[in-house]
Amino acid sequence: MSGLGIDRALGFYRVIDEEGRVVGEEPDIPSATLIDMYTYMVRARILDEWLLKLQRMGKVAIHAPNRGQEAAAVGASMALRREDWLFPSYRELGALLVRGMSEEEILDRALYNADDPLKGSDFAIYGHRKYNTIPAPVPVGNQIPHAVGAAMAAKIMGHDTVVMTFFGDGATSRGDFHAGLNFAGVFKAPVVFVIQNNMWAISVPLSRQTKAPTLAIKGVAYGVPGIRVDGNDVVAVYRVAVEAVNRARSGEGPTLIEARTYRLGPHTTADDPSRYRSEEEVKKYEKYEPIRRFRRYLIDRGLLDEEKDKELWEKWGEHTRKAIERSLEKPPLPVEVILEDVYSEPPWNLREQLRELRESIRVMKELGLEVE
Amino acid sequence: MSGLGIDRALGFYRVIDEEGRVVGEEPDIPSATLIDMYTYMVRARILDEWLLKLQRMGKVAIHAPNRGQEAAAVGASMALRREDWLFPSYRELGALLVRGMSEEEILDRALYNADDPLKGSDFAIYGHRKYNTIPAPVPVGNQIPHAVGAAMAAKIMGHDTVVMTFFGDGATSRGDFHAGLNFAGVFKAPVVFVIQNNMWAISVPLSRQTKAPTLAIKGVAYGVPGIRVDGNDVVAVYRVAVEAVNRARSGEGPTLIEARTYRLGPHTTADDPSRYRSEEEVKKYEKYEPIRRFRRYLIDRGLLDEEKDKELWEKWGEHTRKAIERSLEKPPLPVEVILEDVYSEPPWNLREQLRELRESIRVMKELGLEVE
Amino acid sequence: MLVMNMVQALNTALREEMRRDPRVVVLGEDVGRRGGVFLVTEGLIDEFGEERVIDTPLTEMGIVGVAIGMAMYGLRPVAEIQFIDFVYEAFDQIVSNAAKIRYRTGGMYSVPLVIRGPCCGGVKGGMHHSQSPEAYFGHTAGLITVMPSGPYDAKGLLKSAIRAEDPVIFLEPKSIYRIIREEVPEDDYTVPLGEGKIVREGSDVTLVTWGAMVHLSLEAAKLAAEKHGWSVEVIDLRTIFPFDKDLVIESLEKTERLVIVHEAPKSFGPGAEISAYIAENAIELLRSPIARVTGFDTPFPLAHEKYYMPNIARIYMALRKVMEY
Amino acid sequence: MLVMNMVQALNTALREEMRRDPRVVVLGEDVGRRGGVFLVTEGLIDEFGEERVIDTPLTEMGIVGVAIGMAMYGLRPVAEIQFIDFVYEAFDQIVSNAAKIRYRTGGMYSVPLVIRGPCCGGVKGGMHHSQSPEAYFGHTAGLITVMPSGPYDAKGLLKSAIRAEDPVIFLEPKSIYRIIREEVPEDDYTVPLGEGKIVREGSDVTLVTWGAMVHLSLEAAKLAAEKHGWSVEVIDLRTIFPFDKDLVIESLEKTERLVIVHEAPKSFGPGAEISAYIAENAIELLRSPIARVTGFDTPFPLAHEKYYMPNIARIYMALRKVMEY
Ligand SMILES: Cc1ncc(C[n+]2csc(CCOP(=O)(O)OP(=O)(O)O)c2C)c(N)n1
Ligand SMILES: Cc1ncc(C[n+]2csc(CCOP(=O)(O)OP(=O)(O)O)c2C)c(N)n1
Ligand SMILES: [Mg+2]
Ligand SMILES: [Mg+2]
Repeated sequence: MSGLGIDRALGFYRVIDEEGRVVGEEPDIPSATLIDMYTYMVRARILDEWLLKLQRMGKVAIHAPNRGQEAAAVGASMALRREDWLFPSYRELGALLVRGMSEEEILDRALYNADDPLKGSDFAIYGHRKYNTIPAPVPVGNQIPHAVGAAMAAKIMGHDTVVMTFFGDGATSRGDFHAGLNFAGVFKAPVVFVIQNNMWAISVPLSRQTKAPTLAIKGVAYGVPGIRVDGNDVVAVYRVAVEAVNRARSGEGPTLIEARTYRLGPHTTADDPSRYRSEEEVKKYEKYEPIRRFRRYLIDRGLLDEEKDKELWEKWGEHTRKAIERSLEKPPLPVEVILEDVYSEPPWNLREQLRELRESIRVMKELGLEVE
Repeated sequence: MSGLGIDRALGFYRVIDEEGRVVGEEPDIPSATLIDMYTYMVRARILDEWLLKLQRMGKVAIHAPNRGQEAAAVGASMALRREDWLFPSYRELGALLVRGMSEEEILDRALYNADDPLKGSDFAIYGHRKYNTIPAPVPVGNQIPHAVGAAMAAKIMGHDTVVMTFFGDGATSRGDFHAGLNFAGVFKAPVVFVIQNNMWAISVPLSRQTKAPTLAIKGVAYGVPGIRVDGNDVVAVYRVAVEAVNRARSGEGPTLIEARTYRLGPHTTADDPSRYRSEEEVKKYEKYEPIRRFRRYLIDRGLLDEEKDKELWEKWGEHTRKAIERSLEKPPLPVEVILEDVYSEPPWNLREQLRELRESIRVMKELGLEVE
Repeated sequence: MLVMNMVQALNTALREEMRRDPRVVVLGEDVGRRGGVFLVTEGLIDEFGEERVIDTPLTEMGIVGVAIGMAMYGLRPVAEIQFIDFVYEAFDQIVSNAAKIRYRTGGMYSVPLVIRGPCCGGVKGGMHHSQSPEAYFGHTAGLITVMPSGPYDAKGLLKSAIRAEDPVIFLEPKSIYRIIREEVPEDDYTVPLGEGKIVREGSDVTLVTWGAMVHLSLEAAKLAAEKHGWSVEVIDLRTIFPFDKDLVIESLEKTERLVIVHEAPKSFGPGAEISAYIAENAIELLRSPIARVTGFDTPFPLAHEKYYMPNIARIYMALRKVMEY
Repeated sequence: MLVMNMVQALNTALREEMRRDPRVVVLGEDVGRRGGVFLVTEGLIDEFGEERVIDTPLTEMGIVGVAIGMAMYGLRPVAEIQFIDFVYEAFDQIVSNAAKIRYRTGGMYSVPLVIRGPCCGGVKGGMHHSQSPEAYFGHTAGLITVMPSGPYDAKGLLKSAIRAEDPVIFLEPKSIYRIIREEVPEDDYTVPLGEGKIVREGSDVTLVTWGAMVHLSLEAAKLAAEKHGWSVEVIDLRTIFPFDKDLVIESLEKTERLVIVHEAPKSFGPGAEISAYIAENAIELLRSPIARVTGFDTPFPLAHEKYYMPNIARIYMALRKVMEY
């Protein structure tokens, strides 16, 4: 039975409990790494709150709050090397920071100003080639087979790249999940799947998403080992991810990690969670909130104190405010970007349409019509 | 662990072994039912061989041989009531007969003559509304969510209909399988999934289809109990199917049955299996062939003797030959059927195109062009 | 009569049909407690319960595939695709099954299914919350494709769609979900599928459009009238396929000029068929080229969507082109 | 020069490209030992091994989705869809990803992927082994869609497709896989994407077509010449999108009449775009309606496919319509 890895898929691995106490053995992770983890989580939280504000100010089209899920994103992605590839979803600001994106780069994207590397193509997605971090497709789960394909390609090309991808509990229902996991199993692809099981897919609770006892157990259907972990315990997530990344790198194939967490905020800034879940439920989960508990652990271990913590928040608060100022000052993207990057070279139809676009701008002025 | 039903999903339930000996307890199935099972299998075999011949004669577009898989189709479908619904795949002649289709009805379809109830729409698919047996979509697996939807509908409408669907090992890789099983689990649909695991999807062996240890274990991913059974043992399949149908009818939800069998013939009349599998492998599996072993069991139990068996084959051989004669004599479908049944009423475009079709037939004659 | 917006009209249509016919069920992501992300199904779960208002797992393929089975069995499912941009996972089920089951079974089974969802741009939705995929469906024999431009039609067309014996793709331009308010009768009425409507009479040029573009086209027509005295007849097609070719031809008999406006990308887009139909069957009526004003041949951008979508300047350019030819 | 059929030409193209560029890999159902059900990939596994000739699980969504990831990472995958009728499970991956990744990532990532497979009718394949889905792809910005009509073009176009920086849908008319044999150079040559070809010169009417319909159209042209002395110019479009509009317009300058022939259903079909493009940009050249000869607006039937598909009689009717207008 253990060949199927069912115990770990049904289990709930944790290192630090919600009071910040170590459960089992003390983590043998360098202090600097622990502080890094904490810092990334703090930065993610600050940025997340700012994106919410910017959305309310009408500067950002939409934002999917990360609150409560910082540990899963940071813990898992810290297991990667720089050369590794990450296919995130839309709720992993922490992972973007871990990969090396700066707040400013993320904000340029969110505000789709002239420095937006994605040139205003879509909302709420982030990434950059220079960080081997691929901007997510908005259709839930689409990136899963891409991650598997990239991992298969790395293997075929003889690279020792590992590929990681994040997605939500809802995504496990999609055909992409089924295809991706199955290919990964059959071809022993060096890929790590991280489910951020935050218990909800907008208003659909996990019990309506699947009758499987856990999500990690779904790996059994593909011959892919599944591990269930407390996704609000950054150290537990990190350890499990390191193990999975090592497995992948050493040719042992894929791993499915279910990081059990909770979305404390609304689904997106367009959502109203009071329609489908109770205040009590949210309150209950507030006590598992990952930053507070990890802070308590760090303070207990003497790696942090109230003073240093306050400085950290202030430092990154200031850093983020400045980034916002700079990003907001940048000019908008030129209109003509909308006709770029469809093909490597624009065919005649896009050249014709570029002329039409230019002419339409002239006519707008001529007619005295409002120009954006 | 038994809550996940893993033992039965990893097991291999059989009642009669390949020598026709009872393994475990004697089946408590009425003799008449056993003889019916055998008769359906014989009829399926005879019809299968005729369809092969008719294909070689150019009368049938294509045929997917059933040889070796008769037990799974007959055993499972015999668990249904007449009012139940069956969504077969393209390799279950035995199930069609069990449902009440006659050889002649199947042949009218295969030859798409004027009596073809499907009016020449597609090849290798069979079924009829009067038998609650739905002609299969050729895209592998497409019928799986239909079966689940029908089962959900029956439940919503307060009917105690059970729905069964057949599909192959290859079909388990499709998105339709994932979606169908997941919905069935979540909504406790009264549906029975029967995988005919014949070890190959054309040239792709099971090991390239999935790394799961069995196909029945895939049920775990959906909270659907999986049962693995010897698909060449008609009694074992029947018993497991009766159990699953009863479960479904009594509101306990879906079951995933993996009937482990082997395709002894080519994938279809267009296939050349020597390209991808050895003669030895086929020979090895010939010894598990379901009809011979069941016959031996029936003879050992005194329910059949050589004489009666010969009569049975002759009777149904003659029956089938007569059906073929009648079917071959029927006129072809009128040409205009190709424009029917697109909508409940033809919209203007189809009325225009009907005029074009008629005119084209006139012009063909005018030009002296060959008319089909 | 009540004044309603389109969301309310659609909600009313669903509610009335569910009351009228117990076979009508609603399924999709977040259609239950959440009432749909645009609230089109708001409150239905309270009246009809979880059995008839079904929150599903997150798979469009599953939603449509299961709904097809429901329809074959005897229900009248209305499947919501949360944003129509996500319908593509269900494309196999739609094209290979919903559209073909009647034909495949020689008419023995049918799929009286409505697939509805918000479509089109104008709300800064980016590439996956703004698409207009009607051409894909128009090209698929066996489907009926519909897009209303206001509350009255929305209610009447959705009722017709639910009662139809064939699968209907029902596209709802989300940018006008709430901004257009109209009187909507409280009683039972339907707007027939396949019938367009003249929403502004004119004699110089026929402008064929649908959905949110109807309103933009009316503005452009007004501008053209004010500026040049051109009389633009605006046709709201309402049903994109099978479209009301007679209405278009009758109008062209008067105007002899044709402009087609839609949000979908131009190439192989829905306007191409309307143009080609005329070029094949009524070219003699034309005295100028057939102009199309459409989304550009790119994914739908987040940035500068007002320039990407047809706008008044671009419609005006097309009118000028056909009038000054 | 060797005389080859189209299967051999495609096989040669794959083999040569795989030798030339180690990034080229082939994946799909039964492409390995089986060599593909039509043997297009025959023998490749022997030369290039299981790592580069990959038999996959049975899911088109998986094949395409994984191939997209491979292409993003740096390979040049050629994904086989066993019959193009089964491509719809992959439609989401094609439309939402293959076609949009370059745009979505501001040009940082591209998807140099070929999706190839047998298409079209004429082999009694019934509704799911006969389809011509080019209009769906033509309408999807970001894709290039190609269909060769013979061995020479097949080899040259497939090589161009593999070398292209953008995703290419490569449709192979299976009815002429083996019946047309041509001299095919053994050396490396390409046929550029986007360029059509005049396969028969003429001065009275331009007939635009592609794939297997090229040969039928040539027969019809011959018949028209014999019977009426009409001189039909036949253009093999080869690339369906972006199509060679200049070639069509140049031809029309001479002939002033246009007939379009394709197997795909008519409404919202690929011919609509060609017609609409001309009606928009060169209507003044025309002296008669633009006629389309196409598959009917139904699923592709098993019975009587010769009547369903364009045939010589129907092409002749269209030529007569435009010539006798
Ligand atoms: C294919 C698809 N269908 C629907 C949506 C709309 N949608 C956006 S997020 C979401 C829920 C996703 O839930 P989950 O995967 O659990 O991720 P979470 O938002 O909880 O992080 C839905 C339905 C979408 N983006 N893509
Ligand atoms: C979606 C789809 N892809 C490909 C095919 C071509 N095809 C027909 S049968 C088959 C193999 C099916 O294998 P399996 O499900 O194991 O059933 P079996 O033929 O072994 O009974 C394939 C690939 C198809 N019919 N549908
Ligand atoms: Mg979630
Ligand atoms: Mg099989």
